[in-house]
Amino acid sequence: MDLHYTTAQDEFRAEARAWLEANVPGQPLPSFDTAEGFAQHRLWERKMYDAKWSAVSWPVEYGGRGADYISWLIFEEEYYQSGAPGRVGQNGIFLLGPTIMEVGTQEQKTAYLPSMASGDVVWAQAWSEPNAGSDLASIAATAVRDGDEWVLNGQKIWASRAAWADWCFGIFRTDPAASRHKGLTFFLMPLNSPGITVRPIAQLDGDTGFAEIFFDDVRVPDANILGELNKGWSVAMATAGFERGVSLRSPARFTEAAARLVTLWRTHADKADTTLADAVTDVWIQAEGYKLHTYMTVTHMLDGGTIGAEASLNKIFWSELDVRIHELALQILGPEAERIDGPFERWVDGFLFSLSGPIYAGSNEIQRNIIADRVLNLPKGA
Amino acid sequence: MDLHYTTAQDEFRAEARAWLEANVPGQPLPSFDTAEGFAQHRLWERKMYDAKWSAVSWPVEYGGRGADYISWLIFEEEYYQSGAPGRVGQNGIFLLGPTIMEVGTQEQKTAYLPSMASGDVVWAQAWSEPNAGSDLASIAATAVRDGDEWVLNGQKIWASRAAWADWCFGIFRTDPAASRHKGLTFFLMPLNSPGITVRPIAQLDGDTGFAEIFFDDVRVPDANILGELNKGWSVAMATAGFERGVSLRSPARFTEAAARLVTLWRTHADKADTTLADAVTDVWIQAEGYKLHTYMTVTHMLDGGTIGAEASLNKIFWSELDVRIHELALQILGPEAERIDGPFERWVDGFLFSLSGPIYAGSNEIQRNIIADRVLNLPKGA
Amino acid sequence: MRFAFTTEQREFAAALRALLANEFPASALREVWDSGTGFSAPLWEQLGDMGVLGAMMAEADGGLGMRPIDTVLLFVELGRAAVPGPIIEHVAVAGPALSGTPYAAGVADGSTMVTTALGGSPYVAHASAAALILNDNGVLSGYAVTPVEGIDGGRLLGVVSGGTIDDLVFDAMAARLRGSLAAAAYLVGISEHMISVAADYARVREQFGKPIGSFQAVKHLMSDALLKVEFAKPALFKAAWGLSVGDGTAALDVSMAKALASEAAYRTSRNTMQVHGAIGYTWEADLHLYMKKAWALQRAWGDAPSHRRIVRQHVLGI
Amino acid sequence: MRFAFTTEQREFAAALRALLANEFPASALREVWDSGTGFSAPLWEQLGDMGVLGAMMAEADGGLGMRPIDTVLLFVELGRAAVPGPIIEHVAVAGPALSGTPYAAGVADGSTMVTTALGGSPYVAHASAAALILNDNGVLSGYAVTPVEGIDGGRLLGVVSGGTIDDLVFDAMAARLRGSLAAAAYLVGISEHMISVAADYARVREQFGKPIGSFQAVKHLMSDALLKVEFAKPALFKAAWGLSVGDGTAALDVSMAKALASEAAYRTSRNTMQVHGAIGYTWEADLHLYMKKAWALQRAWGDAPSHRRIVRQHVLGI
Repeated sequence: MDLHYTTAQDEFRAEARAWLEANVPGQPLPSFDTAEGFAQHRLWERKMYDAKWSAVSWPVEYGGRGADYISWLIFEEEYYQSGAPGRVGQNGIFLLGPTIMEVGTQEQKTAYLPSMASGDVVWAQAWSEPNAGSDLASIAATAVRDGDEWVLNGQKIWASRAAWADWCFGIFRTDPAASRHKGLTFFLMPLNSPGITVRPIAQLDGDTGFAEIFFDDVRVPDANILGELNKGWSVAMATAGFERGVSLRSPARFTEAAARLVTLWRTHADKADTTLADAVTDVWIQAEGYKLHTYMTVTHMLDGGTIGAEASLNKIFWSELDVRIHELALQILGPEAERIDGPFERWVDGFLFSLSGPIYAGSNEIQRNIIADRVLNLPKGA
Repeated sequence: MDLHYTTAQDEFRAEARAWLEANVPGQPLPSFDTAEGFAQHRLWERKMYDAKWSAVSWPVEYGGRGADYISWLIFEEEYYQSGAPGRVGQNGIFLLGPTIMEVGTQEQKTAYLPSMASGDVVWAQAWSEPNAGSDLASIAATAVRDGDEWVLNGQKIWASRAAWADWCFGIFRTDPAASRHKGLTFFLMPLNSPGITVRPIAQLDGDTGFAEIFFDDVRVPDANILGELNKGWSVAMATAGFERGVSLRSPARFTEAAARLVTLWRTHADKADTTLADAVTDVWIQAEGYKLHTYMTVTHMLDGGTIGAEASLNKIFWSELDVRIHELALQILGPEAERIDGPFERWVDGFLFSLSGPIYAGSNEIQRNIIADRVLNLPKGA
Repeated sequence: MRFAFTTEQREFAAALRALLANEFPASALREVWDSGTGFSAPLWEQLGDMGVLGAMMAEADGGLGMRPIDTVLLFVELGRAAVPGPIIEHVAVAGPALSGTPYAAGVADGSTMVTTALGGSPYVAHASAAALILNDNGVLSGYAVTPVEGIDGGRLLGVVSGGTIDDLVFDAMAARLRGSLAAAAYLVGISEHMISVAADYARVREQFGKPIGSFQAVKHLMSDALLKVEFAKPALFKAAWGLSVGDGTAALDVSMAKALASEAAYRTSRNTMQVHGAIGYTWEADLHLYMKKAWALQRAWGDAPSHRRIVRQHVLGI
Repeated sequence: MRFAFTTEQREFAAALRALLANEFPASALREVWDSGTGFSAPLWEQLGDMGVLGAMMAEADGGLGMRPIDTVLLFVELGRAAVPGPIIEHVAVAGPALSGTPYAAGVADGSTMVTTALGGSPYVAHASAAALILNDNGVLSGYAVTPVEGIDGGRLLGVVSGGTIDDLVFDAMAARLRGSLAAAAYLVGISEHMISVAADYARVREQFGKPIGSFQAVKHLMSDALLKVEFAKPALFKAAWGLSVGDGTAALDVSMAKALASEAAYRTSRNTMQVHGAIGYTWEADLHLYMKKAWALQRAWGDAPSHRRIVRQHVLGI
């Protein structure tokens, strides 16, 4: 074990920090869940791509730097510390991209990855359906073969970024005879395909961060299937694994938030109240613990290991930590916490967003079941 | 609403306090889960009975004072404040007694109540079986009619006080054709009946507070059935209702423990640590809240109301409060909390005992199901 | 010792509950949010007609001369419907303070809407809706309001400037206690509503071929919320009684009530949102109209930690 | 940056785990409790033969010259078996402090059993089992022990009097850090064992016609315990590394590790006992042998609140 960074890693960190300091917008961009903000965030993705920072862990040929997970974590730490904009390309770069590299054809890699890294094509994810939320396996949307094309019908919901994204990915039932996890196939398609209707859904803060997508005889060529026919579930689970595991919520996000909370405590809290101080200290410890846990996990992956159901432990941990960090911030803010357009807007927005954490990417109740069933080998529930 | 006590209630309180001050043993008695302690606690019950304090809420003819619930709560407050011994007669006086008064025959009332109130007959409860714990309805012990007698066979477990008690009560399957809650009958029997074997079980503190009871062709007369034949479940639930509700854990127990915790905090805690002070304050508030909740419940019952599934709310609340009070005490004690025979023995014993609270009288998990199903009318689980 | 409400007290609350159920469903509350006015003029008028707005003012002023114990159940009902506008400020706080003043008649019938600025907040809630602001110095009128965006569309915030102050001597401490008590009652009402909405949803929403309410994880989220609310109520009612009869520990009891109610409301908002899943995170679902009111009021009139510190001072002396 | 153990480190721990699984099942631990000696002489000898007892002493003393990072997994395994006696005190605390002293050889091979009195407790753990006590002044021998009853039959407590002190200058702060770290590791091991015992029980125990492990309430009690333990481990391992290389934040990391491990062990004891139901409240069930060790060690070498205050001082400066 050696927790010192190598010289190369230190140099990589310095390079990332220098570029970010020189290029991060002075003013925060408008929310990427607004039309204007989305456009500005797309430009930011392009700017990062031009400097090869948009997908550092990707191979060079697709616009990355071939950086290993450790370097990726270092970049993420610098990224969050710099106050850089949120990643509107996240669904693609962190979730779909790695999946395409794992199971995609060479044609698909060439076709989708560079435009994904550059932000020219922003991807929306379309997992859930009105009756397939926690119970994702009860997918009802169908894809029927017609010549060398597929005809898609059905409805997806909670599709993040879909309001303004260019393409989307999701799973559809291609074998009507099969049930549950079987007979599903993973499709990629442009959101402007004839027959697709997108209805944005306003979330807790009023912005439209996700949407419903209606498929009405949408025609998609065979080539847009990712992975094998009728094997969509395992492809989707690989993607979901990335989501719950290290890639969606790098620890830097929480160590940075914990550091901001400490600053807020210094400037606004009653120092005689050790109850609050201990609570702030506790979340700081939790954030450190999550960071260390992630470094341990990625070392394991660098050694050729994989993460399975353990990813559910991460998802519960970071989502509950995020809520706790923001609860404490609002407690410190007191009456200011009721105002959402003021100097503390980021904390109030962050609180509202944090409440989605225990729900999306599989509710924490489902994650606890997964841990019990697959890590502790308890008998499946009725 | 009038939360002032009446003059009569104040006088009753003064009378109880005076008697307790004059009669409570100066030294704490040995645990009633030891042979010696059991005998001494029985004598204490007798002493209270002679002064008509052992069952204040019972009718005068059975040894009580016909006091209403309010007066009973007042007595309990004085009782716990006085540091008087635990009630070895509790199973009878607070659980079985009220049930006998509700559904028993006149003969049964005359036969069982006075000796119960006097401590001459101490009762053990025999609800659970090895395979009927949380799932109490899966009772397997049987009673078969033979002339005007019944022949009991089977095994009961977690029978509190059974190690040294005189009689026990429990439910047995009298209709083998019926299943679950049906076909059960509530029996009363002496523990020295031929065919009964009692095997004491050592609990967390090493004392034998409960036992297994083996029934091997135990003959019990018809007259020892409480309530109707095959209606034992509803009789048992009435008893359990008393247990979870007001009678088993009167709030005085927790307000007294919270007051002792405050004293411990004053004498042993670091006053600069508001974290601890706030936690102590919080349990003090919880204890007050439980007391007020009980006064409200009791007024409701005096108005002719009943308590049903709401009793489950009480059971969860007091059992979790009791654990929390003792956790904080041990935290304050620090290294002293590791010693179990020292000046703080009561706190350590109390901690161990408090851990049984979330388990017995129906685990808190079961109670939460009951609340969801019967108070919130959520659909029954699979 | 009698810990129960009178028939009259219960019946008045039941009548108010019936009125609000008919006249002010979630759709009406949503209209208020969309209107940007922060209150409902027709509802305000109906509450005036019912006597609610002047309930705690002297009969000589056109009020009902009610005490906190007579009105605490009314605030539970007002909370259940998340009634927007300065209902706590006008009815529980300013009303009694303005009894016997020239403002009394207008306040009692509701024709003059009053809010208050007695808290430590830089923002005044309902300032734009109200005609008068009761602050520690007296009655402020003719003021200007610079609006800021608050989280609750039924509780508009603003920074107040200018205006003329009409000096008034009143018991500001007692006024704050009435405000904290009314807010605690209101929070209990919102909490009961959120629980009932989530229970309804859990009965009909199906996953894995069963209503989600049949899963223990959901049952326990719901039970835990109910537990918090049920054990906040007795402390709330005792505090209302204490304020009414001038009981010695009334201030302490109000702090206990507000601490317990604030925590119960927040826990209920979290658990009921979790039961809703993604739909609970949307603007379209009605739940957020009630959650956001709960989040605002859990801090208004003193949050749980500050009220617990008041109890701590009494119990531990620090 | 490489956050993983070496093959040697993992293999030594695996060998110890195998030894303890074979030689020291719960029945053997129960015998130690019944014997009233507070440790197992045969096991102590086997641990000596394996090199564990002198693992952290210089090779010149007959030790293995191992650092905390080389032994932290050993303490996890010692905790998994709840090995009784002064294993933390002897191996992690006294051993390194006594390297190069006349005591070294006997301590390294275990023929001289040492415990420590460096904490703030009026009681010395393992004093009656050990021949020597390392305290802040040096090495105490020939002392008298007045036993007091402790909660853990594998950790006998006593009040020590008399004896002769052999003055010794050593880094007591470093010794305490090694003790806190070893205790944290031991607590992680106990926790993993309690989880595995409860999971086994939940697989076989049936109620309502199903294994109780199939109920969400039980699944979530188990998952919550595992969550605490899994996120205590990385902090534990980092602290072990930091102490080994003299990293600047090592003391802070040890406090984080002990705070997280203490809380994880207590939560695990509560949740696994709840999963057991009434059987978990008995003396007959083995669970209590491990729970009580966890309750003792969660406070020994500093409880979670005191270690969190150390972190607080670093993070917030108060």
